[in-house]
Amino acid sequence: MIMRADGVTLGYGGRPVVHDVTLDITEGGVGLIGESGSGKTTLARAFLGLLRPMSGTIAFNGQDLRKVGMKAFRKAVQPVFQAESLDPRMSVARSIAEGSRDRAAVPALMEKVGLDPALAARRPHQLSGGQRQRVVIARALAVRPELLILDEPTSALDVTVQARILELLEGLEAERLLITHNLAVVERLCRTSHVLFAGRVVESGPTGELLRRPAHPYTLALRDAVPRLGGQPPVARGRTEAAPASEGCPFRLRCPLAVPECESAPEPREVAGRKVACHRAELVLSA
Amino acid sequence: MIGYLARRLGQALLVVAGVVTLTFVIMRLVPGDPAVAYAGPKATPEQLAAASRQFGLDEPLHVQLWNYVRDLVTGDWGTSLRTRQPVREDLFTAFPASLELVGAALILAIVVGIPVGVLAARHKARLPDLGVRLGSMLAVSVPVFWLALTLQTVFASHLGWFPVAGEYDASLDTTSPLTLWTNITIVDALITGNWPIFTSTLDHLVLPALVVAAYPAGVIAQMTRAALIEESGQEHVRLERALGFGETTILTRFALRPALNPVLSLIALVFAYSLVNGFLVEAVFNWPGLGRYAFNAITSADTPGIAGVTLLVAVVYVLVNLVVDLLQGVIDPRVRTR
Amino acid sequence: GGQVRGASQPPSAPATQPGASASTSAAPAAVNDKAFVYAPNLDVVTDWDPATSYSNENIAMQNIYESLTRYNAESQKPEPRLATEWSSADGGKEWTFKLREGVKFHSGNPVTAEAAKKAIERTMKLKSGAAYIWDAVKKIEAPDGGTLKFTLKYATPLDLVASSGYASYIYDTSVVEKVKDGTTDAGSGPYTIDTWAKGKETELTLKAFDDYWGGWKPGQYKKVAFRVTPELTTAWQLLKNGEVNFVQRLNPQLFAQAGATSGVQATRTPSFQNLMLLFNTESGPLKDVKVRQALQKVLDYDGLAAALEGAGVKGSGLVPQGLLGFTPGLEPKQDLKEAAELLAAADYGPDLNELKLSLTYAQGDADQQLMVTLLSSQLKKLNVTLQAKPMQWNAQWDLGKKKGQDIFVMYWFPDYADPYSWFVNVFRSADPVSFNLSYLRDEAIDKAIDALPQLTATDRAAAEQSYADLQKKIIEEKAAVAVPYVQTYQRALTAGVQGYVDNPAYPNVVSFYDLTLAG
Amino acid sequence: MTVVEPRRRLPMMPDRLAAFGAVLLVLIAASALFAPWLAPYEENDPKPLDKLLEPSSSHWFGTDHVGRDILTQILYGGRTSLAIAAAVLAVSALVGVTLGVVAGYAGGWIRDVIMRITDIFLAFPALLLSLALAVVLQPSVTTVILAIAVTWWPWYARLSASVAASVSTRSYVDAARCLGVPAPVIVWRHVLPNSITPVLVQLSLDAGGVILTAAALSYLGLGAHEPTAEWGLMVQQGQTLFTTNWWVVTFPGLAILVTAFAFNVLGEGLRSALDPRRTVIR
Amino acid sequence: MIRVRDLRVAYGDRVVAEVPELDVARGECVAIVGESGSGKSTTLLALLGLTEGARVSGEVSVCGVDVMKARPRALRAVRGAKAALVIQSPQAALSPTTRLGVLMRRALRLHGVGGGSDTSGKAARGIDEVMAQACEAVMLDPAILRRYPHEISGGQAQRFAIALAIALGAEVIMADEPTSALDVTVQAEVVGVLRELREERGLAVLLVSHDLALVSTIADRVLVMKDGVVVESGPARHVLRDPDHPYTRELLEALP
Ligand SMILES: Nc1ncnc2c1ncn2[C@@H]1O[C@H](COP(=O)(O)OP(=O)(O)OP(=O)(O)O)[C@@H](O)[C@H]1O
Ligand SMILES: Nc1ncnc2c1ncn2[C@@H]1O[C@H](COP(=O)(O)OP(=O)(O)OP(=O)(O)O)[C@@H](O)[C@H]1O
Ligand SMILES: [Mg+2]
Ligand SMILES: [Mg+2]
Repeated sequence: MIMRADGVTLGYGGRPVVHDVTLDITEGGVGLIGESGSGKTTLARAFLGLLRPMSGTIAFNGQDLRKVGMKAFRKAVQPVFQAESLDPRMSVARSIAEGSRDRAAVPALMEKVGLDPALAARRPHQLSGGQRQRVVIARALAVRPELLILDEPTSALDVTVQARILELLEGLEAERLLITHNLAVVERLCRTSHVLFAGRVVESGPTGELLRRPAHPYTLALRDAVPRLGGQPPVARGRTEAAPASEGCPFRLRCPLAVPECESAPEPREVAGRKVACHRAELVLSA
Repeated sequence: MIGYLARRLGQALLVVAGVVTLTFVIMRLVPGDPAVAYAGPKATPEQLAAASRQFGLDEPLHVQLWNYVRDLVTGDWGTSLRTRQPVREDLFTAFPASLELVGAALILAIVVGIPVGVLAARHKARLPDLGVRLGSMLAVSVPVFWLALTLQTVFASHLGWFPVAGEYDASLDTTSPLTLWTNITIVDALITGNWPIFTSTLDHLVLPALVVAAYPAGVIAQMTRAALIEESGQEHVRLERALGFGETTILTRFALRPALNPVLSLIALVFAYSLVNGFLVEAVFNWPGLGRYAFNAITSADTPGIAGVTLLVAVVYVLVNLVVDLLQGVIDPRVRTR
Repeated sequence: GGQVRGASQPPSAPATQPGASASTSAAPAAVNDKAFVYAPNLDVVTDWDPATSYSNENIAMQNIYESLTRYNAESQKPEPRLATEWSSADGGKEWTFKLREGVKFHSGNPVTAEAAKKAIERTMKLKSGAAYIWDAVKKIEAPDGGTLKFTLKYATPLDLVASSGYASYIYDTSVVEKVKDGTTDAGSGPYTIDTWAKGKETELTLKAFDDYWGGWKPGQYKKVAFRVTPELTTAWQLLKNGEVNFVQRLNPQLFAQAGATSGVQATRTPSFQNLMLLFNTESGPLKDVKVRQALQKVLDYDGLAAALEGAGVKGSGLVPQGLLGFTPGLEPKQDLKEAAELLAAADYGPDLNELKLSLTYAQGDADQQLMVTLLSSQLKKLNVTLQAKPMQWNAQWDLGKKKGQDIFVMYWFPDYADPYSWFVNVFRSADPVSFNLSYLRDEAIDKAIDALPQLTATDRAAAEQSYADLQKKIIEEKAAVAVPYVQTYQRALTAGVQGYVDNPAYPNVVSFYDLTLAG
Repeated sequence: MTVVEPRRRLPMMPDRLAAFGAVLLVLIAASALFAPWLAPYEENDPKPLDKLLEPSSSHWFGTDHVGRDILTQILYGGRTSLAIAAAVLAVSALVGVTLGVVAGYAGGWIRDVIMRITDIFLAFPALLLSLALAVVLQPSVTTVILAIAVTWWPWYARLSASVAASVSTRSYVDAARCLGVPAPVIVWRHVLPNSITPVLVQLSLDAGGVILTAAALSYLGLGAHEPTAEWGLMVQQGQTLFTTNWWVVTFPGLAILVTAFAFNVLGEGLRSALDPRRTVIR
Repeated sequence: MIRVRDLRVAYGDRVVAEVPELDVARGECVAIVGESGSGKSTTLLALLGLTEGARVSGEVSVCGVDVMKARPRALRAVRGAKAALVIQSPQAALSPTTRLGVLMRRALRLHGVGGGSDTSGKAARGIDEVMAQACEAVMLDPAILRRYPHEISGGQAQRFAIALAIALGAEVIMADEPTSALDVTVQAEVVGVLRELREERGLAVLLVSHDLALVSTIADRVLVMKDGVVVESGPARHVLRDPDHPYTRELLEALP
C-alpha cells in the first residue's frame, strides 16, 4: 500500500463533490472508473497533494500527507495527465527536464518512451497527439517516481495510438492509479478497480471479477452499455435522464431495481469478495 | 441568488469603504491648507485658525477620518470650500445635469453602437465591417475637446441648426416654469408635460450628447461586433443554421442575447467613466454638470467637493455594476445559477 | 412635492411675453423689457454677506449694494454715492460724511447715519474678507440722521477706503442675517435679487428696485441675468448670436474679430492689475543684485506686449496709470548686452557657469504662460535654465512663504483704488512672510511706506513724490521686481447697449443702471 | 459539376489591419524620433512678431500664439506624447500584471485582497484620481505618467488575473507543481508567458487612450507645461483661438487623433487575430 | 434521400474531404468512421452547405434538392425541415439564452409546421401539439421545454435535438458524434432512440463517429475515412469482418 485515502471528502469553494471516500492504492495497478463528473480527477488531485481534503486524511507510506516532506513526496508521486498538460511555449526537452533539471538525461528518457530524440527541440503543437502523450510520460519518469497517477492518459487519442501508449505503460516499473472510463483499458492495466458514482465509491474489487459479475447496478449498466464490435446494440438500463439523488442511494433514481429501502444510504459491505454500497447487491450478482 | 446578492452587496460596501479611505488620504495630500483656501488669500492668522477649527483640521488624523466617516454616514458631506454650499446640495444640482447628458449620450451610443456592431458582424470581413471598424476606431480616437469645439462652431455657430450652449432656453423659466421632481430637467419636463422645456432641452442636448456619445458608441460597436463574432463561432450557431434560420435571424435572435453580457458590463463602465470625463464637453456647452463641478473643485483645491464627487461616482459605479449583475442574470440564465 | 424653478413668478401667473408687453404698454418711449445678460466665466456668488463677500460676486453685489463713495478712474478721485459730500480734519484722522436724503433699503427701511454706522461696525466686527480696510477706524458716530463721523487711529484717506470694491457696503443690518440663501438682500442699490440657482447655467437674475433713489427711465435695463460660461469661445459665440450681452474678457484675436463683427462692440481699458516677477532677494543666486538686474533686462518686453497684443500694455513702475503715484519713465526695457555683462560679472553666462533658476506661476493663466515661454527661451541663450512650474495659488503661495523659489510670478491689484496696497503688502518687510515674496527687508523703505497713508490723506503732492521715489528705489536700486505689463480688459458688448463705462477700480463690474438699450 | 467558391473577403481583414496600424505607428514614432532632422525650425523658439501666421509654404501648419512653427512643435511634441504613452503602459502593465498574475495563480484570500484593492481603484473616478494626483505632485511629465498609471493598472490587474486564473487551472501548471517547481518559478515560467498575450493586445488598444488622457491632463494645465512641447498642451493653448485661428488647435488635435487611431487599429487588428472578445475601456 | 458524387471540400489549397460516392436511402443508417481530423464532420456539413469559407465541388443532393445549385432560400428550407443535424456536444449546441421550447417554436414557425407562420391562437395550439408529440417520441417530459440548455443533462439535450428533427418532420437525421460526449450508459439510450425512429418512422440516419464498436451495432453501411479520403466503404458487416484496407484493419485490431 503506497497511498491511502481515509474517509476523504473533497470539494471546491466549500461545495463537496467527493464524499467520504476510502481507497487504497495497492500494487498491481488500481483503476478508477466512473461517469463523467463523478469526481475521478478531483480524487486524483487530492492524491497528488494539489487539493486539500475538506475532511479525512490522505496518507503516503502510512504517513499523513500534511506531515510528509513535500520534496520527497513530489519525487515519489507523479501525474500523467492528458496531452494538454504541456506548456505550449516550452520545447520538449525543457518540458521533460523541468522536474529533474537534468538535460543530459533527456535523450535516454525520450528513447525509453519511444520518442525520437531528434524531436527534443520541438514545441507541443508540432507533435502528434501520441507523441505529446509520450512527452508527458517522459516528464513524469524523469524524476523516477514510485507511483504514477494517470488521468485518462489515452482518451483523447485515436484507438490505434491508444494501443501503443497502453503498451508503453504496461512496461513501466512504477505503480499506478489509472483513471479512465474505458473499461477495457482498466481490465488490461489494473489488478483492482473502484467504481465511482456521484462522488462516492459504489463498488471496489478485483478488476476481472468486478466486470464479469458486477455487484452494483451502476457497474452493471456501465458494462452492458459498452458497445461490442459486431455485437448487439448496447442496452440502456433505467432512466438516464435523472440527476444523481442527493439523499439515500445516489443511483436510486436511475436504478431499475430500486426499492423503498434505497431511500436510505447503503453502507459499503463485503459481498462476494468485494466491497459494494448497494442494498440489492445480491440480486444484481444473480442477474 | 439571495446569498449571491448579499455577497455582492458586501463587496460593494467594502469597495465604497476603500474609496472613502483613499479619498481621505488624497484630501490630506493635496498641498495648500484647506483653511487657507476657505479663508481667502488675504486672511489673517485668526481667520485661518477659525477656519481650521471649523473644518476640524486641528484634530489628529485618525480622529479626522473617524469624524469624516461619521459625517458622511449622517448625511453631512461637508461644505464646499469653493461654493461655500453644502456639498450634498451642490451635487444634487450637478449630478442630475450630468445624468441627463450622459444618459442621453449612452442611449444614443447604444442605439447606434449595437445595430452597427450587428451589421459589422453580419457582414464580417466585408465592406460594411471594415467601415464600421474604422468608424468606431475613429470615434474612440477623436479628442473630445476638439470634437466639441468643432461641432459647436460648425453646427451651432455657422449653420445655426442647434443652440450654442446651455441646457434649455432660460427665458422659458418665466414663460413656462418647470416643476421639479427628479431634478433632471428633461425627465421633469416629460412627466409634467412641459413641452416647451422638453423640446428646448432636447434641442440643446443634441450636440453635447453627440460628443459624449462618440467614445461609448465606438467601444459598444466594437464590443458588440467582437462578442457576436465569438458567439457566432459557438457550436449552437451551427445547429441554428442547420435548422434553416437565416444569418440575420441567428445574429439578432440567438447570438445577440448571450453576446450582450460583455456589452452590458462595458456600458456600466462607460457610464461611470463618462460622468466625470464629460467635463470638457460640459465646459464647452455650458452644461453645469458633475464633471465641471469636479474640475472646479480640483483646480481650486476644494477638498470636500472633490471628496463628494469621488464618493458619489464610486457609489454610482458600484450601484450600476450591481444593476448590471442583475440584468446579466435576466439576459443570460447561466449567470443566475452561479 | 415638486418645487418650481424660476420661482419669481407662480406658475399660474400670466407670463409676460417679450415683445408682447412692449406693444400693450402705455409708455410710448421704448420700454426696455429685455434682460441684460452677462456671461461670467466663473460661478457668480459664493458669499451673499455684504460684510464678508470677497470674490467674484462683486459683479452682482456692486449693483445691489452701495458704498458711501465711488472711485472715478478718470479724475482719480472718489465721487459721491450714498454720501453726497465729505471732509477730513485733524491731519486726516477725522472724517465726516453727509448722507444722501430719501434713500431706502430694499427692505423699505431708510438709509440713515445710524444704519450706516451699524453696517460698518458689523463688517469690522466680522473681520473677514476685506474688512481690514476699516482697520484705521477707532470710532464711528452718527450725530444726526444725515451725518456720519469717523475718528481714526492713524491718518488714512477714508474717502478712498469707502469706495472700496469690497467690504465698504452700507447695508440694512436688520435683515442682513437673512441674506445667506440668496432670496433677499439688504442693499439699497438699483437692483435686487430675483432668482438665484447655485450651480445652474443661469445662476442669478436681478430685477429693478422700483424705489431706487435715482429713479428709472425708459430704456434702462430692468432685468439682469448672469449666465455662467467657462469657455471663452462659447461665450463669444453666444455673444455673436445675441444670446448674451456682455463678455468680460476676450483674447486679442477675438477682440480684433469683435471689432469687425457687426452687432458687437468692443471696448478696451487698462486695469489696475499688473504682473510682477518677484525676485528672491534673500537667498539663492538672485541674492546677488547684479543677477536680478540682469534678469530685469532679459525679458523681451516689447515682444511680450506684441504677443499679448492688447491683453496687456507695458506699464511704468509698480503703479498702474489712473492711480495716485503713477510715475512715467519707469518703463522696463530689454537690453541683452547689458544683461550678459551683468551676468558675466556674477560669473554666469554662455562661457561661464550655468545658472539654474526656479520660477512659479499661476496654473492655467495663458498670459503668464506666454511670459514664461518668452523668458525661458531668452534665458536659454544666456546659459540660464529656467525651471518654470505652473502651480495652483495655494500651493504656489505655500512654497513662496517658505522661500522655495527664485522667481515668484503673480498679479496684484488694490482692493480700493490706492497704490498703497502694493507697497504695504508686497514690499514692506514682514515676518512671517505673507505677500512680501521678494523677501525685501529695508528699514528706509519700510519707513517711507508707513508714512504714505497720512501723506495721501493730507498732501497728495507729497504723496505722489514719495511713491515715485519708492518705486525707483525698489525697482532700480534693489531690483526686487520686474513689472512686465499691466493687464488690459478687452470686453465685448452687443451693439445697441449704450452707456457702458469700464471702471478699473471695480474689475469686471458692469453698472447695469447706467446702460440703456438704443431703440 | 458545380463548384461553390468561398465568399470573397476584403484583402485588408484582419491581419493586414494590424500591419497597417503598425506601419502608421512606425511612421509616427520615426517622425518624433527624427524630429531634429525633420523639423523645419528650431524647437521652442518663439518669434512674437511671427505669431499666428496662417499655414503657408514656410509654415506648413502655421504658427502659434507666440510665433512658434506648429509643425516643429508637433514633431517634438510627439516625443513627449509617445514617451508618456510608453511609460504609462510600462508602469501600469508592470504593476497590474504582477498583481494580477499573483492573484490569478494564488487564488483564495490573496486573490480576494488584490481584487478588492483593484475594485477600489476602479470605482475611484479615473480622471479625478489623475487630476488629484497631478495636483498633489505638481504638473510635469513624470506626474502625468504616474497620474495616469495609477488609474490604468487596475485594468491590467483585472485582465491578467482572469487570464492567469484560467491558465493556472491548466494541467501543465499542476504538472509543474507536482514536479516540485517552486510557486514563483511556476508563475514566472508558465503562468506569466501564457497570460501575456491578451495584455499585449490590450496595451496597444490602450495606447491611444493614454495619449488622449495625457492630452486632457495637459489640456487642463495639470500635465506637461511650457516649455515642453506636448500635443494636449498645444490644443489647450490654441483652444480659445479656435474661431479665429483654426490651425493652432486643429493640427495638434489631428496629431492626437491619428496616433490614437493608429494604436487602435493595431490593437484591434491584433485582437481579432488573437482573441475576438476582450475589450477593456480606458 | 442523400446522394453524393465526387464531393471535394478544400480550405485554401488543402483538400480536407473527398467523397466519391455516398448514398443514404430511406430507413437506412450509414456511418462514417475515421480518426480525428480525417474530414468526417466536414463531409457532413458540406451536405447542408454549411462549410463556410471552403471551396466545395461535386454533386450533392439532399431530399431532392441540389445543395450546390440551390438558392440560399431553398437551401434554408431543406435545412431543419427535411434534413436535421444533431451535433456532438449537447449543451453547447443549444443557444444558452433560449428556452428549449422557444427554439422549437421558432423553428416550427420558420418552416410553417403545425399551422404555418400565422400567429393566431389556433396555429399556436397546433404548434403546441406538434411539440408535445415530438417530445413523446423521444421519451422526453414536455415540461423540459421550459428549461434552458444548461438545466438539462447531455442525454436530454441530444434527445431534444432529435425531437426537433421529428417535430419539423425531417426525413434525414445527420448526427455528428452524437454520443461521444456522453457516458456509455447515456450513449446507449440515445442510440436506442435513433434505432427506434429508423425502424418506426423510416428516417434515414447518417452517423459520424470514431467509435467502430458503436458503429458496428447500428449501421447498415460504413465509410472509412483517413486524411480526408474515403479508404473503404461498403456494408457494415462486410467492412468490419474482413476489411480490405490496411488502415481499417489497424483500426479493428486496436479495439480491445
Ligand atoms: N475547479 C473546480 N471548481 C469547481 N468545481 C469543480 C472544479 N473542478 C471540478 N469541479 C466539479 O467537481 C465535480 C467532479 O469533477 P471531476 O473533474 O473530478 O470529474 P471527473 O470524474 O474527472 O469527470 P471527467 O470524466 O469528465 O473528467 C464536477 O461536478 C465538476 O463540475
Ligand atoms: N473552417 C476550417 N478552415 C480550415 N480548415 C478546417 C476548417 N474546418 C475544418 N478544417 C480542417 O479540416 C480537417 C477535417 O476536419 P473535420 O472536422 O472534418 O475532421 P473530423 O474527422 O470531424 O475530426 P474529429 O473526429 O476530430 O471531429 C481538419 O484537419 C481541420 O483542421
Ligand atoms: Mg476528469
Ligand atoms: Mg468532427
